[in-house]
Amino acid sequence: MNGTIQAPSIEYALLAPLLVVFGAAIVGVLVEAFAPRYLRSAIHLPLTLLSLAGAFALAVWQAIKGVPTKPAAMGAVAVDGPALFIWGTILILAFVSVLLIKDEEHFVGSAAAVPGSAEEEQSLVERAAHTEVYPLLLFAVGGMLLFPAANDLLVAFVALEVMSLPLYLLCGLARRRRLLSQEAAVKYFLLGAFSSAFFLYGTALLYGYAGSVDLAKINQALGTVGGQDTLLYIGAAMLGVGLLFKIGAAPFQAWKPDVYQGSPTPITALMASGTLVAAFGALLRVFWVGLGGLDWDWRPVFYGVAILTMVVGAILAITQTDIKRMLAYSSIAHGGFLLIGVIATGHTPAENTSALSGLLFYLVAYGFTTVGAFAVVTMVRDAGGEAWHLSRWAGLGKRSPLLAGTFAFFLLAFAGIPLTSGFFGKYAVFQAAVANGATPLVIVGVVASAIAAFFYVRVIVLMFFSDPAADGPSVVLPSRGTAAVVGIAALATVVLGVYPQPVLDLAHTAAQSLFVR
Amino acid sequence: MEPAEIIQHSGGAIGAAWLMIALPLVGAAVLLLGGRRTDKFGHLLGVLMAVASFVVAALSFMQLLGFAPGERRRGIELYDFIPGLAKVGLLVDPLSISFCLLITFVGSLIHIYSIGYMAHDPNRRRFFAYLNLFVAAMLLLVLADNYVALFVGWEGVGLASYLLIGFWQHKPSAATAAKKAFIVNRVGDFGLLIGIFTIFATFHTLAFSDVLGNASKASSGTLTAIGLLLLVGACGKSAQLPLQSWLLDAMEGPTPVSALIHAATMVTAGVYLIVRSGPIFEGAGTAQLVVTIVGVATLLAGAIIGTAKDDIKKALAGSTMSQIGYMVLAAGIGPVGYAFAIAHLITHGFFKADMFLGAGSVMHAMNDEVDMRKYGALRKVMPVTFVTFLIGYLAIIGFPLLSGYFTKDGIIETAMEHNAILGWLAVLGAGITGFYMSRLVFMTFFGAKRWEPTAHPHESPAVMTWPLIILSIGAIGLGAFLVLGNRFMTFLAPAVGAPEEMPSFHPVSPTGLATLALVAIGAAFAWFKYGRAEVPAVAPRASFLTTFARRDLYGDALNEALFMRPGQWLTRLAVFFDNRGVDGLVNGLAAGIGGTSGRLRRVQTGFVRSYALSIFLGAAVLAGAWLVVGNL
Amino acid sequence: MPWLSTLMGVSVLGALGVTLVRNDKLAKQFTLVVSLIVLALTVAMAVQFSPNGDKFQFAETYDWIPQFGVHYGVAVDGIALVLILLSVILVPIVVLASWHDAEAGKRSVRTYFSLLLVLEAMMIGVFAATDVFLFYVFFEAMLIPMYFMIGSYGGAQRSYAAVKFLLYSLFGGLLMLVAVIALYTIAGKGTFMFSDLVGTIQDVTTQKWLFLGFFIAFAIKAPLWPFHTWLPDAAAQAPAGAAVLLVGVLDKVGTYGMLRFCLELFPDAAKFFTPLVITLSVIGIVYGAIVAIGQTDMKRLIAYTSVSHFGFIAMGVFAMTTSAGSGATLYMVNHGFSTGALFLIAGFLIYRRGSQFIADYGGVQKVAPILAGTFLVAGLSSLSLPGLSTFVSEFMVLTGTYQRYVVPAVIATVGVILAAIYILWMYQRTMNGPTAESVKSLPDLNAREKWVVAPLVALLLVFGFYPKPLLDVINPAVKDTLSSVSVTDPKPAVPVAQEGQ
Amino acid sequence: MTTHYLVLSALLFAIGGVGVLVRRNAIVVFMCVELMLNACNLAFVTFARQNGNLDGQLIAFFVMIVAAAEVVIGLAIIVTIFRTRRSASVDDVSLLKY
Repeated sequence: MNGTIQAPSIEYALLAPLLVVFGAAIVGVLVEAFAPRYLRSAIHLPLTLLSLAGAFALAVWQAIKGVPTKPAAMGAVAVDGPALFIWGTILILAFVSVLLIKDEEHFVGSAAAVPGSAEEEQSLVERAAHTEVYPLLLFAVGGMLLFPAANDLLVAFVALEVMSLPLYLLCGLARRRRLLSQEAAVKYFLLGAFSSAFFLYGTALLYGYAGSVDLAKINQALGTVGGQDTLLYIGAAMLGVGLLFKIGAAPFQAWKPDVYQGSPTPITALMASGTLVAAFGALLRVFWVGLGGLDWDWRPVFYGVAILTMVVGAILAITQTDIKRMLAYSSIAHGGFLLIGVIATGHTPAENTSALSGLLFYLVAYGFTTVGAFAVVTMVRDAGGEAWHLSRWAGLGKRSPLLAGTFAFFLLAFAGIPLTSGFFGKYAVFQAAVANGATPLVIVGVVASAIAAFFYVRVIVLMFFSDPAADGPSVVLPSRGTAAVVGIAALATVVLGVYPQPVLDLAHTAAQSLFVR
Repeated sequence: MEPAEIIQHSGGAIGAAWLMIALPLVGAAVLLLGGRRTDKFGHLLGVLMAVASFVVAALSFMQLLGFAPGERRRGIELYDFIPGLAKVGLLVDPLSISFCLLITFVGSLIHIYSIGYMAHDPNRRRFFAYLNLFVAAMLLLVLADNYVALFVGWEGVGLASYLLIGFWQHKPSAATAAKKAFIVNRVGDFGLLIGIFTIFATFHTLAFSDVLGNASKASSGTLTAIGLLLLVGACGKSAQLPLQSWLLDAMEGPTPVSALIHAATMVTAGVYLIVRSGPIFEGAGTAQLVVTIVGVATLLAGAIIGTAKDDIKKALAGSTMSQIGYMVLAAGIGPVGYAFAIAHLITHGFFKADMFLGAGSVMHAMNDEVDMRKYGALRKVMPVTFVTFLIGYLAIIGFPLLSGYFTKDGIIETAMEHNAILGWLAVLGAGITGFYMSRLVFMTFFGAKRWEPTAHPHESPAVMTWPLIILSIGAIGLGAFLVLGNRFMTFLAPAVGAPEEMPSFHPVSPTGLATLALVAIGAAFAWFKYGRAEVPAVAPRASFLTTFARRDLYGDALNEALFMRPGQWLTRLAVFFDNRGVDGLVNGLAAGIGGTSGRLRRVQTGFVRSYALSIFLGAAVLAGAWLVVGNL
Repeated sequence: MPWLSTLMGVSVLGALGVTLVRNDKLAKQFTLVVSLIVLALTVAMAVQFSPNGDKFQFAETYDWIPQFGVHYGVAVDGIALVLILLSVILVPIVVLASWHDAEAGKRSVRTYFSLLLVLEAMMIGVFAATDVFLFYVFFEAMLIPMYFMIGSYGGAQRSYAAVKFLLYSLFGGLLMLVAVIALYTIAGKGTFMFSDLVGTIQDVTTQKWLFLGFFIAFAIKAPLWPFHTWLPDAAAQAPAGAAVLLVGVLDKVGTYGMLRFCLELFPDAAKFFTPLVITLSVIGIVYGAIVAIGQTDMKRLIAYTSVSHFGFIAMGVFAMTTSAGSGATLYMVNHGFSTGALFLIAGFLIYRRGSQFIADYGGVQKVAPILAGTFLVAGLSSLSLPGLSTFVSEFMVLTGTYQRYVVPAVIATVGVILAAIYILWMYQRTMNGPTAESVKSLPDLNAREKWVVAPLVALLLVFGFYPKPLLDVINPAVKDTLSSVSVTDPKPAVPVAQEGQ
Repeated sequence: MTTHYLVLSALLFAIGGVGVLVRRNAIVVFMCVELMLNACNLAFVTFARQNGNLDGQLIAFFVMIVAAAEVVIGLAIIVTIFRTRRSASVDDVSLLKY
């Protein structure tokens, strides 16, 4: 209290990827404000893509230059190996998702217009478009980048909200089936806000326990502060609720199918890939950096959550009749598999590295496949828009074998068949788990995988072994963007399935530096 | 006297003994692969191959005679069949060469006969192919120098038998009979196989020379087990009780087949097996006893069945069973019996083939009618057939100085010395033989015509009668030639051993007289019942005993009740269990998971407040769990 | 020369090539040529194999995923060599046999043949893999082409059958995955190379668990009783050609895996579980045969006979005597030819009449004697008639088993009787008796079909009388395997001095 | 002394939480969430007092800002769906289920 306030030191270079994305988002808002309507789209798309690409380049540059060993921005943001890897992953996935979003068919012309009203008619006539989608998306991506890098709980909370709030809006912007879209937005919003409150309350309790929201300081306090264990445990549990909600782990998974189904498919793709990656990054950081000393306590709890998640995801998925809901449940199940990787983090650096790198690899593999799968979903349409009902997919293999084949390939990757990326993802976390003595969990994992395989296989049966319906959906000629997305995803799934070594190396290197504490 | 050592041999006819097998095999292959193209000359090629095989056999025999008796066991190495288990080679010794001569000689005659018999069959070529296949397999069976190769031949003849019984496979009865023969034989093979496994487990070799030469070193328990298992195999192949049931049905095959396979050669393979494995049986008294009991039981059963059959071939088949029963009985007695067993086997081969072919000739004349009640008075229209058949008949009932008189009575005498009960039962069997064979002859060739209106019997062509004539010559003189002076026993001794003291032949012995008397009574009884009296065209209702005989001693009924019905029931049960039980469990598990899913997804109500509740409760559980775990 | 990689490479390139050909007929011919090239190459390789040389020959090892200790490692010993030969011999035959199969469903012909070649590459890979992980990869990945072949080109119930097949196998495979991971972790060698892993697991309890993980997968794959129910469905619904590869080769991966991995990696556990496995095998032999007798569908019947036969193979593997082991290996090969012939000829028959039900036939022998004759030969090989190669293997298995386990061998021999019943009864019902009205105009085998059947029958006959070439290759490999399990053959009660033993 | 504040905070949080569970009107539900956030704020401030540093008070401001942003988004979404459905009951939005 000497009257002078030290100016905080900010490592701008380290944070450059974040700043680029947020900056572009703000420019986007300005564009919305000042650019004429007909120009907006033309400005937004290159701006968005370039900023994402630029951020990616900066992240790569940072990685090459050397991974910092200290948190940046006065300990608020940790740009370490895993964070950079996750950033890279999120940025690529976001880039790919933007290619999907580019197709304006997905978004409503005027969100304010009541479905079926004259206003809506008019907006269609005017070919109105919510070009705000792009800046919103950039904000969400910025949040996603910040979330796993947040080194204190406050930043994590803010990042969580920055990530989530635009997504709530984006969920409600579907052009078709607007009632469902709006419902998805309401549900996601209410439940998201609800769970954020838990996260925040957990933060408060931990702050009360440790006297700081800085993860490293919390971890230090674990050994030293006595008599307030209840605060600590409940606080950790509340934090867990907030994070597990974002992951969609049972019993916090309920929102996922509804939101995934109702949202515009490109947004679903982004959520299923980017959000999941970010949430896992944050989960790892919070529990591993902040509560690392408490792992004897949280590991058993996560054990139960992981088992429940895998089983619920796998079992509920098999009776789904909607392709997007099915993929949502599949995503829940995969969340469970990924949790195995979290539990597999061990006590020695080597064990940690293998678990962490496995998890990172899994995230990359799963992210690409998911985006690809949802991209395919956008292409299978009938008169009412995308054909979600599985029965409409019957015989697709005969009508457009290439697309159906690619989708089948994605499904096999989800199922974890060898020579697809999904296999190595699963293998990596399973192996880490066995190495750390979590073999029972792995056995549950493989049983769940076997159950899960059923519904992936069922879709293949429908597409290839059933005869097409007479009025079946048609496959639209993909826009260049969508085609590129499917292509990139398929390529990634193949390459990671046949020669995963480079990405594994990368993940390994990233994981080796571990999280900065 | 112990069997002689086996000497490795090469060169000469014996060195080329494999040609015996190869020639008919090639014949079969050419005829089967050549297809319809070989229709024209198929039967000629078949005959040629059989005759060529006989020539090789005869030359080998000559060469063998050139060696001193102690050097008459010649081994020929062929190749390594199953490395580590069995090398294949041939063993040409007095025992096998006797069989070779019988098989190829009778076989050739039957081949020739078949040219005429099958002349009108569109598939005659295929018939000859199968016959050739049979000859090859049978020769392999007897020439093999180890149990594996023997088994290959053993199954080969089974296959040929299957194919030939079912030759007219468009007839369901023929197809069923063929299948039955194969399956019942497989039951026998089951025993034989396990016997072979036991031999291998005991000796780690399957070569006759090693196994039989060392048999005395094995424990008697092992030898008994092996002996009994081999006996099971022999029972299957030789239609001995309790595996006799297939033989009667096997008469569905063309008559030459019945003559060659189901009378002269294949069915005697069991006897060969027992005699060949002599050292094993000699070390196992119990097994020998069982062999003799089986033999006696079968010889009586076969004879009884023969008394009641109206189907000429089935009556002969019963007789075959019975005669093989005699051979088995003799084979069970030991070295004294071996020679008689094989001698009777050879003479039986001639006279029974003679009679079967004669029966075939009759059927050929009578539009393939087999019911003797529709025959009668054929002696005048078919003189050659009648005379040759009569010779065969006299031979089998043991009419003095004909073949059967020497060989069968030899067996009876030996049995009597071995064990009086067995001996008297064998005598009884001979008496019944006298009855049923006479019945057959009287019903067929004597009495009044009971022909179907369409029947126009005539004598068969020369190609069929000449084999009959040749066979009947054998039926007349072969017995005396073999038995008198212990000629055959001496010849066989290097192969199977011989008793210290050669038995001497008594033309007039109490046993012989008793046998003759009983046979005469039987024949006379038959004359009164079937020769002089009118034979009803339809079988009359019969006493319990006759029905018992007509129904093959209820053998089939027994099989049906004991195996077939329970088997069908078991099969149905197993199929049901597999579909509902095993597969039901799998599908049930899947359905269970699906059902769980269907119910569980109802939890996802769609109401945001229920989702919030799950989060709220989840948070509570999480916090609770944490507290519990943390405070542990 | 990297033989094995070349073989797989040619197949894969062929598979790609087929998809590029625009004309269906050309695609078939192309596939046939590719498969024949692979066959020729394999024969060329086999000729250079020296049975008494190194255990694994033609070895190629490259790092694939160093981080996981995974290699691309391929090589063959005698066991693998004969199984690869089996696979590459069957593929051209299946190609020829399936000439019109894919057209029946009006599905893409090129895809079918492309899948066939992909499958061929994987079949070679799975037998050649010397890296446990690589083996697993092929083990699982193989399911996919077969899944599509059954599902897209099969009979009325094809999707049910395909899904059941895939999920059942996948489930087993996943259990094995756990065991594979645990093996790697516990061995702690940082490598998946088979030769480095042999003997690393010393703790018997650990061995038992890992053994179970591997064994259940293999038992499902083989399939052993009671994991067999997917097979009748899959085989009955698959097109005949796919059924041949499924039962003839894919299922052999299970028994091959038992011999190679279960025995060598976990010798103590293998000995511990031997009674269990032998019991399952014997049950399978008798049970499979009995259920086969009760079938009304030809292809299901053949599938159940295979359940019985796989019982023999597994029993031979676990009897752990040279004779039984070699016999089991030989059995795998012979069974491929024998069941292959049965399935294909039954397929020809079904193609003509359009029904799989035995009751719809009768008296075919009269109208199509060659078809009936070859069917009989194939059937006789299934009941192990001496003179056909299956006899040699069955005899060896039983002889070898009897040396150590008398009662199971005796019960298994009952299978010999039952085999006669199911085959001959089926033959009688389809081929014998009065010619059924519906088959009166059935054509006999055409030239193409004869070319399909001829090699199989020839192989059955040649190896029936002269199995030495195969056994000379198999015997040293099996002996080596057994010595690494450290078992020796039981001694005879009566030693007989003789040469050549 | 600060314990009372913490108890109050916990109570408020619980009331907010239960409110979310029992109220049907989307606006009220949302206000309950806000109540929970404010309970957190109270906790933060209390702990700041207890721990003797200012971090907690600072955080409270951040939370308020975030809450304000949340309101903006939330109201927009709720109003949209209200216009469509003429109802603000969260129980009416249940098309997506199972």
